[in-house]
Amino acid sequence: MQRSTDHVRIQEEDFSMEAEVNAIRVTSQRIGGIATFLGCARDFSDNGVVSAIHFEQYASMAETAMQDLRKQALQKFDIIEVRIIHRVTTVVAGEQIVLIVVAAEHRASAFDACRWVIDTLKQYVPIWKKEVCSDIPKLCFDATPTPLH
Amino acid sequence: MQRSTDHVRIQEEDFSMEAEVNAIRVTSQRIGGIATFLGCARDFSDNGVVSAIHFEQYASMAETAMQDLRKQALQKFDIIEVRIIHRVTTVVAGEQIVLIVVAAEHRASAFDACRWVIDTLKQYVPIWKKEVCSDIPKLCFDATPTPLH
Amino acid sequence: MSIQVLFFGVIAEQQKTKALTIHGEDGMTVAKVMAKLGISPSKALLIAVNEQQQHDIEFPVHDGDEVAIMPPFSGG
Amino acid sequence: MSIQVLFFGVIAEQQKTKALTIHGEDGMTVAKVMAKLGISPSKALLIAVNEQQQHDIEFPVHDGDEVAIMPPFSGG
Repeated sequence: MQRSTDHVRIQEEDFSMEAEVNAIRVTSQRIGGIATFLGCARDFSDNGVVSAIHFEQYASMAETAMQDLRKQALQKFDIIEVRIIHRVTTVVAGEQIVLIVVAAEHRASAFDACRWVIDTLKQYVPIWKKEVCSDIPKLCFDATPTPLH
Repeated sequence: MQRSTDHVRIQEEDFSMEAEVNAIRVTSQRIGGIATFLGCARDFSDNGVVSAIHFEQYASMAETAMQDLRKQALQKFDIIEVRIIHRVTTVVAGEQIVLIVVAAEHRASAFDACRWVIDTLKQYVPIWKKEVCSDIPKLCFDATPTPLH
Repeated sequence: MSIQVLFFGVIAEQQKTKALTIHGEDGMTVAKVMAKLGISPSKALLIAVNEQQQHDIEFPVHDGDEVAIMPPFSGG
Repeated sequence: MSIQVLFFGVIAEQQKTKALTIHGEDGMTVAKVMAKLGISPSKALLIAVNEQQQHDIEFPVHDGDEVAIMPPFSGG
């Protein structure tokens, strides 16, 4: 069971950026800078107009991968804390998808780590998006269709 | 008179990160990523333990410099919106000082612009901090004392 | 022995299922599991065995293992 | 002519005031304004004339101008 005190969460519900940032901010007065990245659902992609995005996960593996991502970030960068939240549900354009929060004594490390976490999450965590395109009658995939056979 | 709808503000009052981010988020469904930087008051510096930080500004020039900073960022980077808020008051350790919010279609531009804005703000906007150090009986300055005479 | 195979994203749609069980010899490779399912090896496919990503399709699987065949991740 | 001079941060503390008015010839340079105040030019000092930062202390000032003498900025 994931709780709002957990630094790594995959959840259906929306999240409050302020609550997530404050949860980290109050943990240490050594924090000089907090860099965040908030990913939102855009209303377009290479496939055309996007009316919604559905996210699917390989639940057990995704949870482990995100925990590992946090641990790697804490080892790799001179930072104090990292929080990673990813929604797995259907979101409409404008809605929040993913939030990375990195607190550090100095801003350079906070920025470096925040960017590394979101870049690496995309490569490393088994979550997939499927875009629902309103100008195409069928569902369309974000990723290049994978050749089978 | 500055209002919460203004993208550039220097103010005494604290701010709500979520309110500031949402004010930008609702303006465009083209936004795919929002990078933020939140600067907080640390409880230490090179001068020792810091119990509070007082900020002072050259008000008219600071306001113009921050507006100019926003315009430069919008020209220089492929981004949708920038918001810059700096408090000018006395803050205690743990409190919020400055917030940069950058919204873009793609995360790389959002990160680049956010980092550029906070780095440039420190060089470009006439605001000064004075640290109140609790282990030293007198006020101490963050900046190297400027030689006069 | 039996192996649980999981499909995700476009692979699940193409396989028309999210999971199935296959039977074979203990120690058979991931490549052989894929061959049994009629899936050609491809750099565009990601494989995990027991939730650990495996880049070598000659990786052997054993009774009770869980093999996931996945399209490129696209979260975030 | 008269020039309004503003001091900030540690400069204001050293000058024991935040603002004063000085008088002189029209077109006098920022360097001369500083000399009148007993402030030596220094790379650690920033200068603004009418809210525009000026890097050349030979910049001329005119009646009614506002000259700011500032320590390095330290906001953020």
